[in-house]
Amino acid sequence: KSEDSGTTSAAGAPSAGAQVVQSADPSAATCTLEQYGGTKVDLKTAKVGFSQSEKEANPFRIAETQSIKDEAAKLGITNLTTTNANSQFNKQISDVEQMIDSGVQLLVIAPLNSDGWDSVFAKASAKKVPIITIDRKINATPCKDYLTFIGSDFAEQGKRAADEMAKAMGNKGKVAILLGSPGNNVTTLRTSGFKDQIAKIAPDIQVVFEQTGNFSREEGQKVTEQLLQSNPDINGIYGENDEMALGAITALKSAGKKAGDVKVVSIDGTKGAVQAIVDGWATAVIESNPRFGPLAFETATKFFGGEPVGQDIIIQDRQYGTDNAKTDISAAY
Amino acid sequence: MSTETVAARPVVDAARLKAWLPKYGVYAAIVLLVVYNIFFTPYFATWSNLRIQLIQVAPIVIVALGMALVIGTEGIDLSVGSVMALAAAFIPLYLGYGVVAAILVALLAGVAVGLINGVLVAKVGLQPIVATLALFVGGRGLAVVISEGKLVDIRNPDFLYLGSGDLLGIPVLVWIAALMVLIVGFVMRRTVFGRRLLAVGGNRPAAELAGLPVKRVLITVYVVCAVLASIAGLLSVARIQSSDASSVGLLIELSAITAVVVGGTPLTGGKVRVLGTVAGALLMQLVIATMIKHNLQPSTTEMVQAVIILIAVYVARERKTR
Amino acid sequence: MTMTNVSGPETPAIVAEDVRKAERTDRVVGTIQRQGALAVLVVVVLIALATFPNFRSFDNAATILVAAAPPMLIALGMTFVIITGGIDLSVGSLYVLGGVLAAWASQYGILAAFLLPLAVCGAIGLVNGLLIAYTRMAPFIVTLAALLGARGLMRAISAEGSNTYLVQDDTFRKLGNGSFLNIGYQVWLVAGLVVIGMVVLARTRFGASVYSVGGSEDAASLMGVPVRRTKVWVYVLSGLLAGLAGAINAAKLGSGVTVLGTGMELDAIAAVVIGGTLLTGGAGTIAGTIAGVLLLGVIQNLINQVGNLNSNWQQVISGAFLALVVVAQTYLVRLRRVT
Amino acid sequence: MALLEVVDVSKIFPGVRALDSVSFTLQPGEVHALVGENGAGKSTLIKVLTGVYQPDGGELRYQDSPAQFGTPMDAQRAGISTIYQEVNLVPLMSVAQNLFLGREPRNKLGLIDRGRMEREAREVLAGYGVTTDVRRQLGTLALGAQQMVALARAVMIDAKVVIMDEPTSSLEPREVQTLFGVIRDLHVRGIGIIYVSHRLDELYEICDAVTILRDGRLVHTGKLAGLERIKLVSLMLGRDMAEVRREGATAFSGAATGHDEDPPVLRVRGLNSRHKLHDISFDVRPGEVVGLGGLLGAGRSETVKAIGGAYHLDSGQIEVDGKELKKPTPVRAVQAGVAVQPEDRKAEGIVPGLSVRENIALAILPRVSRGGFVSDAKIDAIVDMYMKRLRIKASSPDQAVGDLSGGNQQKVLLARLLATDPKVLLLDEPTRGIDVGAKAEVQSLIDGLAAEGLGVVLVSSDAEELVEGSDRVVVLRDGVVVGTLTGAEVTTEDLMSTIATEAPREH
Ligand SMILES: Nc1ncnc2c1ncn2[C@@H]1O[C@H](COP(=O)(O)OP(=O)(O)OP(=O)(O)O)[C@@H](O)[C@H]1O
Ligand SMILES: Nc1ncnc2c1ncn2[C@@H]1O[C@H](COP(=O)(O)OP(=O)(O)OP(=O)(O)O)[C@@H](O)[C@H]1O
Ligand SMILES: [Mg+2]
Ligand SMILES: [Mg+2]
Repeated sequence: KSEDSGTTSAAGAPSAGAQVVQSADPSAATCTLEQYGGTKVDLKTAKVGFSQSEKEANPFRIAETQSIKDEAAKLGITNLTTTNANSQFNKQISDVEQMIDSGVQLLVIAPLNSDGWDSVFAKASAKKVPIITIDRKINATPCKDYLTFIGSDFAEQGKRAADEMAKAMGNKGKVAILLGSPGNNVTTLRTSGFKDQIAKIAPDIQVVFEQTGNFSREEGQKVTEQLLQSNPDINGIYGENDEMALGAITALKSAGKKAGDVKVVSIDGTKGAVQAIVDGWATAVIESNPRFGPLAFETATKFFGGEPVGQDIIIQDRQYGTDNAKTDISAAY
Repeated sequence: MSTETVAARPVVDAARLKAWLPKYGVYAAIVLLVVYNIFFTPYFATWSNLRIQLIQVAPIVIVALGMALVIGTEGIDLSVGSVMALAAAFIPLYLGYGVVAAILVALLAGVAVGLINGVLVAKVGLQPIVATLALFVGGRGLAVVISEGKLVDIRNPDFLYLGSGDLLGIPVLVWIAALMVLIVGFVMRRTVFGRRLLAVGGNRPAAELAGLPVKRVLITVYVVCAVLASIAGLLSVARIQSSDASSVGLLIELSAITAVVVGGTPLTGGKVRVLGTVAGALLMQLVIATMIKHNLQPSTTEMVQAVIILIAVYVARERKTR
Repeated sequence: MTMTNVSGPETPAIVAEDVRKAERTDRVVGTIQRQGALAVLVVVVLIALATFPNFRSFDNAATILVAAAPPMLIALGMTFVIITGGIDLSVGSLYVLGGVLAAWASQYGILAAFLLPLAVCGAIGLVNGLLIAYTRMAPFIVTLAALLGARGLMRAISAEGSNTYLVQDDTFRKLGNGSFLNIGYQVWLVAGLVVIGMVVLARTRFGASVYSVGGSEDAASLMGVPVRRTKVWVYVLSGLLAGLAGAINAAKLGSGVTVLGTGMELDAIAAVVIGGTLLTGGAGTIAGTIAGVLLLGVIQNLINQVGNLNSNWQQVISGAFLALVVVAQTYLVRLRRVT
Repeated sequence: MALLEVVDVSKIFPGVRALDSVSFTLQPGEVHALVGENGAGKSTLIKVLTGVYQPDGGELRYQDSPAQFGTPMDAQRAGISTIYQEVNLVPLMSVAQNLFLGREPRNKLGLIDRGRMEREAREVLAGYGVTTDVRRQLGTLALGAQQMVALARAVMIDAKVVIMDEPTSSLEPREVQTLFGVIRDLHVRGIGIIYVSHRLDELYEICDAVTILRDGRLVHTGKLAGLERIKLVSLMLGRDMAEVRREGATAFSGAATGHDEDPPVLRVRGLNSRHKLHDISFDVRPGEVVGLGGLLGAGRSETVKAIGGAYHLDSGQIEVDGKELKKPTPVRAVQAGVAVQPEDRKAEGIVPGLSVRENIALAILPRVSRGGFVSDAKIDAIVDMYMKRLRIKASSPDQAVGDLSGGNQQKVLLARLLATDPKVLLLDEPTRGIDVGAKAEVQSLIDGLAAEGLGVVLVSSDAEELVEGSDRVVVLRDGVVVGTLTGAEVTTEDLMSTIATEAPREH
């Protein structure tokens, strides 16, 4: 499968940065209204609930929530309720339960965690409320516990980061990983994807340092400062999100390194990180596209219209490198 | 004075150690850790490493100083992290009017939060932990609202100088922290305010009856603590070179309280150890640095921190004779 | 100032009558103050019922109760601790740890799923208690260390938190999601424990010891109260209840989630204080704590009812509401003092 | 056969040898007085006997066998029951709960039987003259009533030894008689009693034997009957008998120092506070000592506190030196020249964690500083002067006040007040819990201060002290001024009769 094969555009011509579904494998499992056992509703008048997991305080979450709200407005959905769990998992569970109680007919959830949704499924299945989970997958049965998942493949993102890193480092040297928050499955998958791929394609690259930066710029900077003291000969830094990588770049600058001395690869695709490529400090950024609104509602419309929808809708993530950073920066969020 | 009742002291070494440890235990622990690192951590004994450790500990020291004062009045301030966030939120908004204006606004935000805390504690009579809990919850929310959830890159070189510049070969950040330590130390030692603060913490009804302006002292203490926190907040912004209200100063209240208590200031008030607080912050910084440099996992780091806190506080605890 | 008492001092009989009246007012106001959280809760619920149609459903009430079950257990333990004049910051970590342990142990049956978290969290509570009682270290700092230590332990047994154990035992899972009379089993369980807690606190010697230790530790010890033993027990109790809260939550979620939010301990403290328990110890009731926990739960629910509120505004409002409730509480206490 | 015995017991605190090889024997049925100056080691000895402290040397024998009490609980179980110097009950708990704490009556289910507990508490307390709602918080009771609850509690236990550390210091005369009744009863039942008091009359009234401590050492032990009063005092003070003989019962000169024609330095008019104070008015002239008489709960403390700005007033007028003190607060009161010595020095007086120096200088910080910076030299000069003048016993000015004996704490407190150069001094029980030596010092100090032109208000439950010390006595009852004794009327008899018989004036 090539970079640009089988792109089924989401809604007509993709606007800058719109999500694109990866591949429409005809044999992939699908789900229909009949299979799921729900009732047909008109989205325009339906009660729709969106549960956000983390505060809208970083570019990814802001873009994600905004995209859902914008698309709902565009489609004329007036009855949209949004909640935010402020990173409290139990709060997200009761937020969703409360929305089910209040009679929502479609749920879009950005889950904080992949496990722990038993009570929600019990409640939702009793009322046959279709659930679309976005950006993080829930470990349960699609088309039964929930309708479908739309999002990126985090392990794949890690893998692609490894490819870029290997390329930039010339397949040898020492690399450090700035881990995301511990216990988060984004962290887990982006780590395993990266490490497995490095081991496979560039066994001469050693992962010498793995410390958490909790997805925050400040901690990314602090950890990198320590790293540069204890491993002054480091060649590459893999940031599991852009924020930590930007923190790392600040640390590199104040340690007197020059742009390009240490290769920096990260995941997310925020404007700041893409700009860092332009400036020469970062090597590559793998995108994780947060604009779920159009795709989510398109899927819902198809579902309520009786059409089959995929059980696992993996979107195609862009990638920024020295070649395209300048031109594509407008697509970054 | 009853000099004759003073027992002829049999100079037992164990007893001397017992008296010595609570006072100087933290310093001893720092020395031990440094010695360990010199032998077992590569590149530890370098100037640039010392520099990084001092830079990283500076904001915590500044916040911990304010916390120590609040704890000296038998209070506690959970809102310091939110104050840092508020300061961070205001910086980019006012940097257009110049560095001084931005700093002033950030400090004013601190004054405002401190006044609210102080009034809630001194006038309304709330218990400090609850009074400051409200702003702990709401303050950061407000900061993120003000910054519209956006992380803003800071490019003003004058402002960034505060976070990454050097003066006489020593980071400006470290100079500022040292200055704060000196000021707070001086205030506690030599000023009317310092002594009143200790009296209020030692026995508030007595201080009231003795005619001390107890409420004013309390409000001032919370304002000072919040202003110190906002200084730490703006320095953090200058250091990270960006303002992110949602993450700056997260959980710093616990680090600050730990530094204060590990440094030998009792939570029961009436006593403030300024240098001990600095040492407490430094000790915790060294522990974390050691863990990171040896690439240990978060679980190990956390458990080791727990044990070190317990040992440090055990050694430094107030010995009651009964 | 002017003299208002033109008729001069009252006769002794009137004075005595006056004093009796004052004492009666004192008691009435005292009761209101002790039930202040309940009063605020009632007012808030009434306003909510009138304003939000969705708030009115039985399901919504049941959801609030189920969501409040684990915090209630934690606040119950915290009430005992705070009445002795202590504080327990470790409960949030113990809660997460308890959930992970319960989910892991559920492969050996429902009994194991309860016993393991109780044993481990109880043991950590025991260590807290022993350190606090026998070394005179401040509860705040000991339990702060335990917060770190327990979280480290949780991460150590879950591959740095990346390993989520799924609940294996169906009976255990059922306990989390089944209901009796349409109210979740956990709510009944917690209600039972809360009633036991009330009886223990109000009607047993242990309860009297708890109050006396918080009221005046020196006096209690001179009066022969086993001060240290009492302290050890309240921290064990708090640890056990936090572990149990973690276990029933794991049963509900169907897995040992490792990323449960931090700050649970502060919520519990806030609930207890809103419930009228003094952080300085010596006074407080479980009835107040119940009202405090429910109040926080209802506020959360209401903020969601408003809908579409930016998450950051939600926090601002929560903070403001918290301040308002506590100020109202304190004002009631003040009212009492002036009379 | 001795009931309780200590042999060569020592106890060392940092810098102080509080007990130095002290031996002491208590016989069954004996009322044994334990006396000595402040800081002599009485409380420490008691705490060693009851397991609060572990001795650093020596042996403890109970009922003829070696004993060791690890905690007060152990001692209590063994039958040694104690009333400590500072009332040691739990103020936030109810009276009944305090009385029964640890041995509450229980029902069949093992739960506390509240009804029975309250009923029994009412009955027991009635025997001690305390009639109050036993569900009330103990802390809302007057100190005297609290002391009676502590006494009732101590005696209720099946005790073989009852130890009382200054039980009468906060009791009124009627309550003291009730206490003595209880002691006599215990004596008859063969229970041994250790009785600590600074009031010599009491000792001679009820004690059989006496042990005298001085600076942690035993100086005398034996029968009390044969021991002359003067001899006892001289042993306590370690001074010559003749020297002691020259001084009277109190150190007050008795000479009136006030002048009627002088304008009052303190003018109090119509103080009212709901349920507590009713139209209280009186004047204090410079150089005059005005006593406030009355029983416990009469409102004396409230009056004093109200003038000091620390008690809520509904109406009333206070003038200091001709200037009205508007909306009194402690800050304004101190500025106006009013100094209040509170009744409860532990809770409202000293700051225990701070040094003697800091405590004395506390209220005058602005005066010994410039631009907010304190001058240690100025403080040292003042502290030094007052430590000498009041003969404060401390290992150094840097010693924490919490580690001093009660009497010395009181002196530190007085030093703080005097350092503010007050115009009016309000003293609430200034000699409570102070030994004879220190008491005399404080009393002559009060005299001296009055002579220097200060107006003094003196509250004391010691009728003799009040009468000898005051030029005039204002008698309160239930928050109402029921009479004023002047000139020749200032006698104990007149005071008692005013308190007892005269009905409140009616307008
Ligand atoms: N906990 C302590 N730490 C240090 N010194 C102490 C402590 N308790 C008592 N002392 C010292 O021991 C000595 C004896 O004190 P103690 O309280 O026994 O005297 P006392 O005879 O009861 O006096 P008073 O009549 O004033 O109550 C005093 O010098 C006192 O300062
Ligand atoms: N024997 C008693 N039983 C119950 N209550 C009492 C008793 N004696 C006093 N009280 C109450 O205790 C309260 C406080 O009295 P308080 O000690 O303040 O009075 P006071 O005049 O200042 O006495 P003093 O200064 O002599 O100690 C009063 O409300 C009084 O009614
Ligand atoms: Mg004594
Ligand atoms: Mg009084």
